[in-house]
Amino acid sequence: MVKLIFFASIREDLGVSEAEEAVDGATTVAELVQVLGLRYGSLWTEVLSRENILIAVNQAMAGLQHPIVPGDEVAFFPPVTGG
Amino acid sequence: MVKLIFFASIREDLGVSEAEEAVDGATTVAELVQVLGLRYGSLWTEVLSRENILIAVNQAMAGLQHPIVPGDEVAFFPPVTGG
Amino acid sequence: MQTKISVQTVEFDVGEETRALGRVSSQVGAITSFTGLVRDINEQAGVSGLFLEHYPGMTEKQIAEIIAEAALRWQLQAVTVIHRIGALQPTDPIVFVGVASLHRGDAFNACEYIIDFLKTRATFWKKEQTAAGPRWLTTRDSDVESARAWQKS
Amino acid sequence: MQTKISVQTVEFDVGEETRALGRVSSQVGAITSFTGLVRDINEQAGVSGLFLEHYPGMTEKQIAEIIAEAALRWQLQAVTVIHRIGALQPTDPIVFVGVASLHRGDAFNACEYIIDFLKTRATFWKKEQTAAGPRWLTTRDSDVESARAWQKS
Repeated sequence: MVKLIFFASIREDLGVSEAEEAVDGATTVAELVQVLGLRYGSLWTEVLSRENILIAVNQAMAGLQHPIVPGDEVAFFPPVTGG
Repeated sequence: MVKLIFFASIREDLGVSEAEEAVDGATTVAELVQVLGLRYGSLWTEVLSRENILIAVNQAMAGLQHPIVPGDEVAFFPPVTGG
Repeated sequence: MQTKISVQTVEFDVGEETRALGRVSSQVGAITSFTGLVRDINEQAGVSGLFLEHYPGMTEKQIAEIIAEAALRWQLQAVTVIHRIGALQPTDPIVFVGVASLHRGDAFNACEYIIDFLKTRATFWKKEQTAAGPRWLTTRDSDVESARAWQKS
Repeated sequence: MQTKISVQTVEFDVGEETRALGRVSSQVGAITSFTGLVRDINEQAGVSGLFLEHYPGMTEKQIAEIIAEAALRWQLQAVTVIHRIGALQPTDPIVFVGVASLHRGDAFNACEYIIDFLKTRATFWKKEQTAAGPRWLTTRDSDVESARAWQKS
């Protein structure tokens, strides 16, 4: 299982803020996105594949090829707008 | 008559903070310094001729050749150290 | 170096934060601060309110990293970063960056560096309430440029 | 542009001054401030106290000129300069420069410009009480350099 967290427009578009999900053999973020798309449908694939989406694994910025292991915290969010 | 004002170390070295003085024909700051030296002695000449002394005529920075006329306010002070 | 980082809903007191920065050491000669306010125009639309969220844990870690980078570049004695979240109105203070240093050059540079990277790297998101409905903001090009400029210097 | 200039013996309140700068307009997005404190070392000697004097009338005029120059270079909405005179102790706040602007770049630049010229051009004089007796300070070379750098930019 990995912990998924969604912020801002990503959360609103998916209608989910947090979830615990089985990885079903996925070993990278990209594979996890594929697994989630198969599990929840094309909306998830579309939202999680957006060009400007940002990803953090265990609270550190990560790319699509970043490895994931069970227990990881994986967050998806749009470009940041602080300050 | 002109109004003289002395600040900081210049005031302390002369022992005077303000004075009303006749210009005795002086038409520039340099001539005024000469007149004051003749009137009050070599201490005044020495202090008012210091290399780093600053001069303001009517509250605007001025050089030794700046003209003076009766009624002017002439200030002498060391380099500034604000902030 | 002393560091204070807070992500909070309540308003901060610039006077109290500045005094606290000055108390860090009798060597502090310069305190610079940046206070960001919610403006009632952002790009085009009239903004009636703002909602801010962050990534608890990660955001604070990112702010600590930005401060640590600034401390490598300049001699700093204390840094305070406070960022508000939740519902805010136009003219509300939203972010405070305060820097105490021996010399003002270091304090000015570090303060500007920290706010530039807060704007582009820290995980905060703003949703504006406008006349045309709510919308999530995206990173401003001018902010990206400001942050990029530091990488050249 | 709104301007406040005060030369005073009493302490100022950075929080109140910052709030006042923010109230000038709902367009203010950025407020920068510089607060200078009396340090207990200046060059070598241990400083136990400071006495500051100014040229009433001329000093305020000079500060207004420095602010006007800054307003020609950058887009500013309000500037506050407060400078204390009289007897001060180490760690006392001595000078405050606050700038409100639409954008933070302008606010940072103007704030630094104003303090740099306050240090080198405004008619204030500082007498330090040190272990070795009182002495009048002279303009610091580093301050002259900071002011000169603006003339190139």
